[in-house]
Amino acid sequence: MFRRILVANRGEIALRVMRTAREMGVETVAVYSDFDRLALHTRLADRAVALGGALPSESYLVGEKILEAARASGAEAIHPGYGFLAENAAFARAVTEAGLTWIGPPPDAISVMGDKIESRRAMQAAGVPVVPGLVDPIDDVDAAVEAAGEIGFPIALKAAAGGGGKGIRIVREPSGIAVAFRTASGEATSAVGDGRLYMERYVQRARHVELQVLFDHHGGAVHFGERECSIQRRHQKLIEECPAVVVDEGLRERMGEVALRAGHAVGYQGAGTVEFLFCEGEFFFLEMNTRLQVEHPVTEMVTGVDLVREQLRVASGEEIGYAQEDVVMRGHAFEVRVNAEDPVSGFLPSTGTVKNLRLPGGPWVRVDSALYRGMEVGLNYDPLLAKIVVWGEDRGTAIERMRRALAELNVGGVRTSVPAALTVLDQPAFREGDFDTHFLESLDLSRPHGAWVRLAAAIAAVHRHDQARRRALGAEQGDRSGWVARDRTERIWPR
Amino acid sequence: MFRRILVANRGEIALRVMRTAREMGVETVAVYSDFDRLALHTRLADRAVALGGALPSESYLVGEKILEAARASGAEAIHPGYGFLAENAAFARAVTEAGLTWIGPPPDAISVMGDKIESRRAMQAAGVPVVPGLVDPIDDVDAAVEAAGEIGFPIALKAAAGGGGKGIRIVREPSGIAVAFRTASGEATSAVGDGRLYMERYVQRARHVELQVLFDHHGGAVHFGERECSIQRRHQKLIEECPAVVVDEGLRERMGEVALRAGHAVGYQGAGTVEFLFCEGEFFFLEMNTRLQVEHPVTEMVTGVDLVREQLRVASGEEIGYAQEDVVMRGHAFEVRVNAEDPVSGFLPSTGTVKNLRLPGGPWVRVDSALYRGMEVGLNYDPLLAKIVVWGEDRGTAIERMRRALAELNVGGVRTSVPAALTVLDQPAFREGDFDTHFLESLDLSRPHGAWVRLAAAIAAVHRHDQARRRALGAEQGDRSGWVARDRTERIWPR
Amino acid sequence: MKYFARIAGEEIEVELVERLGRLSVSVDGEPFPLEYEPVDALGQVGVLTDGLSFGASVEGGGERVAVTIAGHTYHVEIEDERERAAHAAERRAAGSGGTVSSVMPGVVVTVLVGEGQQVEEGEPLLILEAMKMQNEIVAPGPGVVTTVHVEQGRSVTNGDPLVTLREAEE
Amino acid sequence: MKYFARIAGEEIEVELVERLGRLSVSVDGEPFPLEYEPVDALGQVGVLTDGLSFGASVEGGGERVAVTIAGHTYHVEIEDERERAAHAAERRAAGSGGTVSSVMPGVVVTVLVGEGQQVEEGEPLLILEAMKMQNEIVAPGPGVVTTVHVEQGRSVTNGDPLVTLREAEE
Repeated sequence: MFRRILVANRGEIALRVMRTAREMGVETVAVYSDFDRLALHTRLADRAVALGGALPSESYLVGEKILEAARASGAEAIHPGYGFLAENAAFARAVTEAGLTWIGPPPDAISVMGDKIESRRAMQAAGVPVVPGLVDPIDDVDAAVEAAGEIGFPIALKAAAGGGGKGIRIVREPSGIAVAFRTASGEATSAVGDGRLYMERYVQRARHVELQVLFDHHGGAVHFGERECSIQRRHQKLIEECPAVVVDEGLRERMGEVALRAGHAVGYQGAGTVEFLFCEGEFFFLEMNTRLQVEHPVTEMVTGVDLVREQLRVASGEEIGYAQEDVVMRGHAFEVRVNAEDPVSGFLPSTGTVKNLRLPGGPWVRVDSALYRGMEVGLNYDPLLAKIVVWGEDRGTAIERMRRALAELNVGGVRTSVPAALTVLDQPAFREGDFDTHFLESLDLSRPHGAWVRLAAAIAAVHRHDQARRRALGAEQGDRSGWVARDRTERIWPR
Repeated sequence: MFRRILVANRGEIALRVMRTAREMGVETVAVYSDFDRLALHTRLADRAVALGGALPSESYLVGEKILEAARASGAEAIHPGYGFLAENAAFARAVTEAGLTWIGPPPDAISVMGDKIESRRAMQAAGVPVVPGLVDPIDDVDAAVEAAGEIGFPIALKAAAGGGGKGIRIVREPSGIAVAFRTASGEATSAVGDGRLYMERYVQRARHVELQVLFDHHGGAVHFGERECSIQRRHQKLIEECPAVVVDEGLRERMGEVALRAGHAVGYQGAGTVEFLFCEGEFFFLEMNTRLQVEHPVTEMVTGVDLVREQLRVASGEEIGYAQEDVVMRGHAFEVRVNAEDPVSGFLPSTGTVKNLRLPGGPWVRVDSALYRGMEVGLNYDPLLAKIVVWGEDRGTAIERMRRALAELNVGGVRTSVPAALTVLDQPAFREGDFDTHFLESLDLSRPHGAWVRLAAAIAAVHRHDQARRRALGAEQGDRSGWVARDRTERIWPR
Repeated sequence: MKYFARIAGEEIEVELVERLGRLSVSVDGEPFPLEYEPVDALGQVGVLTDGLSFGASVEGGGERVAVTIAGHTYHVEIEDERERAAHAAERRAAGSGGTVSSVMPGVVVTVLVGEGQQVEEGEPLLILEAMKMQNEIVAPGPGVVTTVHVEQGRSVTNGDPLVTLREAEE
Repeated sequence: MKYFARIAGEEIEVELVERLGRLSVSVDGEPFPLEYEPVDALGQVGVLTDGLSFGASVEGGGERVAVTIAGHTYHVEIEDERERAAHAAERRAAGSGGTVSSVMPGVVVTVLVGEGQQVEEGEPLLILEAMKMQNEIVAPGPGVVTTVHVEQGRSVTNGDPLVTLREAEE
């Protein structure tokens, strides 16, 4: 096992990786941008190396700085987390060439799976079902309009080199192709310098079901069952669960077998996720994420397996050491992403300083969070602030537990996606398992769904009154207000 | 199932019960003393009723006030938590007589098990092994000295009517009997008005192993395996785990069978714990706790069963509904109690205001806590502030996870038992499972066991310097200091 | 003191009367029993109303206050009587302007219209990138562009004016 | 500025020199690289020393500071040069008194000795109840009771004098 690893990431995922490493007796090195010098991942690492720069493009995205930090700190391996350089084959190659271990799949597997077209070809060759559509990328508007006629609407446009939902557009009729192409191609160009778009049939009422897989360096491979991630908007997931309502044991076995075949086809090593579009018992390969997923904790809660530990073990050359039948799923888990965005106004990004913070706790509630009091939430980094994960003996229990946990959460100073998640959890259709990837977009989130509008108004008024009174009294009155608003009639015992 | 229940307790256990109730769709009513009007259990309940009074004896211990609060708030049942009125048979009876449901065992079972002598007689009759000793209570010093000769030293003195470790003394030689009797009897008299003491042989190198049991109202009963609670001082537990190192499957089956026999012998209903002294494969009945235990979460983490849910189900008349073989244990769990006491000076109680708070998180870490920023920790209530619970696939993983979690915890403003727990977790003997109930007392906790004494001194000096500088600048400088101490030479990238 | 709160379009009137150190609260003219006490200086408050208990949080100040109750956040625009009067006067003075403002912080990727250009309702005015997503900002109604307040590459924040339109001449 | 820190009996000298807005730290005469920055006003601090990183917390002020590093709390008694000099003078003035003080807050349950009484080392002086546990307070050495500062039922807090002894005459 490694003596010391560098985690080339920030936020909750950097912390997540460090926690397991520490538990394994592996020292951790954090890297940080100037913006993150007081971030939790910086403070809770064993060592920390400044990268300089405030923007990701000046820090976490600069491979040479990461490699230099690894050298300076004596790290033997690099864990990339997700995002940033996690799916950058050139960086993975550079890590290996620097004599370090890359805690991730081989660069060639990243390359193939990172290209929509190449991966589609490889999967078709391996007998993995794919969605009907064109294999070649679209160059311009006219080509797109022509191709569209052949595939039939609705059609999905995706950046050939992009990932993570950026640059994706769904076009429902021929007249929409032009605008969609311009914006999607523009996004792709500005994000990765490649404006080519990939076109495929958009599967209606589809559900997003993905398989967690793990391959060691000795030919061994297991899967850890599926996750369902259909609660999403613009391909950004909000709520994930394990297992999926629509997958039974027989189907899980079949999907697992196909997922492992997909990995073997590209010589995969390490942990990865094979995403499928699922529709009425059929499933189509969507893409393979060649890294740890944001939503990996729901799999961990249900299988009892620490996926980061497995990543480190496999990367250091260990065999998986257990068989598929040793992976036992128990109960049901949900994850809700706490993003800095405002569901009331279409999930616009929200910025601010986190002044007030109350995290949920109690039985079977897991909080993977990088939040701290005083944290600044800016525009330049991923909006994911925290993940609330719950486990329950069955799906219904887990839903109620998540509602309870979210009701305990307060993140003051920035707007979050939590009210949207609560609204989803309240929907009878969701509770019955009847939903698809458009479910979230179909909800009206523009109004508050809570039941306490008049109370909120009263609290806001008393708060303003309280503030005004304090200003009048001048300066600090200690931590707590000396003033209490009361109009209580039903106290049964005199104070 | 109940529509609304009242939780006759405070602190982490009140919150624990409310969380499950809320998840079951059962409304919760909190009661609170004046001291607790801003406590988390008050704020996170659906309803709250003031009891008045600052002391427990004016509030949580006053049965009539609790019953009146239940009536006023329309609660149908009362959950007592642990401590306070949880093992008060007269109160349990009064609850039933008021037409409410008591979420606990029948009053007669509480009475028998609450009396050391009666319970010992009942257990002997039922064929449950007990520790050799006298059956009758001791009246005065002379009687004690005489009885001691017959039993042989070392001898344990315990209050006949007391519980929870109060009023217990271990006497190792005849000359110690007199002083021990005076103080123990005095404590018992002041606590419960009954100074009679019970004497028994003190089992050497004993381990504390207890069985979690559950009985429904229809003759059904299961056990949930054992917990080991040998890491204790003056019979106050500090670290608990599930399962116990010394218990294998065969022994678990035997102990479970004996524990269920113990419950059946007193007509038990609801959840309870049968405590055993364990010594070299033998085990002796110690006492039965007729309530939920502080350490119940370790059992929950390993069995996946929500014990509070089971309490509510059984109390509302439901059958257990599953068999002993359906209870499956998986992995290993630890609990560490975060008490307001200072291990450096012999666990003296510590008081103060909690100004700074950082709770641990991440995979398989459960925090059952009533802590909040601004909370006052006084002398009049139980010193238990929070419980940190972890699960791991095996004991070694769970130990490392607990060390990691405790390293993340900060409770500023009051001293806590956490450094003592960390010291225990560091001991090779503990890690190998080689310990007994004297293990904690055998450690020298009077010096800090951390490795960063010089760093701590440097931080304290810079902190004072920083404070002085702020005072000199006057008033508020915003949340964060504008001043940073630096003497960094090894930054690899210019800022 | 009267406060006028607006939550998602709904207007709620709250009246506070301080008497003998206690505060009586009315909401839309009806008595509203409320016990309110800050727990810390950071936003946590304890609230009791009619036997119901809430561990709420309240943040912000001035005319924008956010209240979180059981996981749901209520964004409250709130004016006291004096502020309300002042704002009414401002609105009368301003007339019916037609400025499209940014509702999020971001960077202008492309400006799609020029001054003097006639636009239809829903026509894209510019593309704004925020959090790496591109968003089309469209005309709220038909009109003629009188001013473009931004250029490509410009960073904008919440409330910054982007494009001013005047009503199209029929 | 020099600070004298005492942690569990160990004395550590810390010297801080401010130069050009930076702080140079020496511990026991050796340079100690330290980057220190408060995260919030509540006690969380970020600390870097020699490449090592710590999410520490620091609380208290004046001469008693508690520092928590990786779960271990260091209770630091700390004096600056001026305070150290003042305390030395106090100690010289006070002579060698023999007062047993309370080390915890509690209530006196029983006083077991009277003034003028001769006591042996380890002999119980009184019983103090704290957190519902009774604790015997014993004589630190042989002596004669000169003053009993408390009576039964009296509440005491940390540092309150309980009993004063003078050395037994041989």
